[in-house]
Amino acid sequence: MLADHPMSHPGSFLSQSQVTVLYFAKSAELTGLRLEVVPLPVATSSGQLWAVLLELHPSLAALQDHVVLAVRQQYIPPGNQSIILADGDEVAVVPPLSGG
Amino acid sequence: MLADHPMSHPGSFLSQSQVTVLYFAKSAELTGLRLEVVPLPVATSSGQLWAVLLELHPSLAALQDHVVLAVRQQYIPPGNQSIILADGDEVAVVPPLSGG
Amino acid sequence: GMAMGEMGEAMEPRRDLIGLSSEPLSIERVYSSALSPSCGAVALFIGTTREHFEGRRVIRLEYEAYEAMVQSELSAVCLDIRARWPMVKHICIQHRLGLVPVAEASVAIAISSPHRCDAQEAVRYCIDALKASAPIWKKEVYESEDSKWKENPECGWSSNG
Amino acid sequence: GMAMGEMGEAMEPRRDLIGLSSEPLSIERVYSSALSPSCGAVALFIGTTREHFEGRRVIRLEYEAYEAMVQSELSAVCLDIRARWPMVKHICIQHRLGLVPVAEASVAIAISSPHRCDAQEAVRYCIDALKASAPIWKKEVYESEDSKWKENPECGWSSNG
Repeated sequence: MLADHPMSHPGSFLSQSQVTVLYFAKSAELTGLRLEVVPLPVATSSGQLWAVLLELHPSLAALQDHVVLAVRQQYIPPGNQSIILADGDEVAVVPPLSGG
Repeated sequence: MLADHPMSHPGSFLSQSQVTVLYFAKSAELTGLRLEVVPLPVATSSGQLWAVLLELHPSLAALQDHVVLAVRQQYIPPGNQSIILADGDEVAVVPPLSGG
Repeated sequence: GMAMGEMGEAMEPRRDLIGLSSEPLSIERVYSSALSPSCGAVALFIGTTREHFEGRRVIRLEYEAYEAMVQSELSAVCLDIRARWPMVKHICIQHRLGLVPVAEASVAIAISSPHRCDAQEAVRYCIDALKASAPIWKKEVYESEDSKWKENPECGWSSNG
Repeated sequence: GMAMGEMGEAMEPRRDLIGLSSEPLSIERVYSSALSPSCGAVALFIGTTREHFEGRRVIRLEYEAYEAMVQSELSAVCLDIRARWPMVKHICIQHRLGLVPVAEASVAIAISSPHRCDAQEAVRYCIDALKASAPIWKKEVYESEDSKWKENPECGWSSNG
């Protein structure tokens, strides 16, 4: 599956990391996945990451504007703040919370 | 014991009621009593009642200004508001509260 | 289903449970008494006996009450709560009497409501009102065997108020 | 006695207990975890599952969590609480996961402090912060077997916020 993805072609190897993406709640239902390992850009931003995930799973568009990402178990503010991803890092798709 | 008390002489019989007085906490320690039945004026006030109880038990002076009375299980405001006592009524000496 | 359910909710009577006991308080039981399937929140307050007071070691506490009047005063507190927080469902107020060892509960209050604000505010009001108006008294007995009747600052006629 | 007691108090470490479990929550255990002989107050909040939502009968709820991050987020909430209410002694936060039947507890919080104000305010803050920041999700399943992922209004990116 990863081999089929346009971002995993050899030319982008040096600028990508193998990242574990976790899906929870509605995002797990929309993607049919709880976890996948995908190559993601080493230097990126929240907005770019979300765009990549949308490309992988267009159904995630249902969460547009009502989702945040967590990187290494920290929420990241939406927008263009710089994010550096290393191999083995964990990114999570976090739909609106409903604990309690 | 009641017979020794000045207020229980026959001349005041018509204007007195046989009232149960309850003592709690420090007032029970000061009087050595938890309960007594005493003749008290039919028409009286909080201030007068306290004066009568002080006469019966001078040791209660230790509670002066930090005590309220309850009549028929209702707190009564200190002062001269009129109180009517019937035979069998319950008056309680209520030191500062410390429940909880 | 739904109509019956809505009727069921309306028909579940609101409960005011007030109790005095010399047995240890069961927090689970106080909680369960306030629980309601129509509510999403139970707020509780538990008052426990402390081992120290102003640096003196407390070896035990003794509570006494004017029991009938505690019932009537706390019933009035429940009425107040229902007037101020109409969404409150069940109210359970239990107070222990007699000897209470250190670190055990002397009072437990549980209140339920559909949303948490009402229950939380009502519990705060309830313990404040209990301390101000319920005829209950606590004597602290110290290591030296002397003792002191405590006074709640919430009580209008306390000497430290 | 007194000096040892004062030392004893200072030496009892403050506890932050955070737990996720698919077992029913024991309110008594959550309470006991927060109990301290140096404290006079334990405030608790229990969130329970309701049988109705907007007139629809809920037959069950399912919770899931990003468990490692719940731990780190709630640890941060405990740090906040200790900064805001330095008198708080123990904090116990337990959340249930998986299927939770109606009228059972999904979350239980207990906080102790010498005087009741600190514990009561800290519990209110704690449940608000948990709802806003702990990565936990609840799906309500209705009688008709359709379901809905709930959204806390406290969550900054909810669609009803």
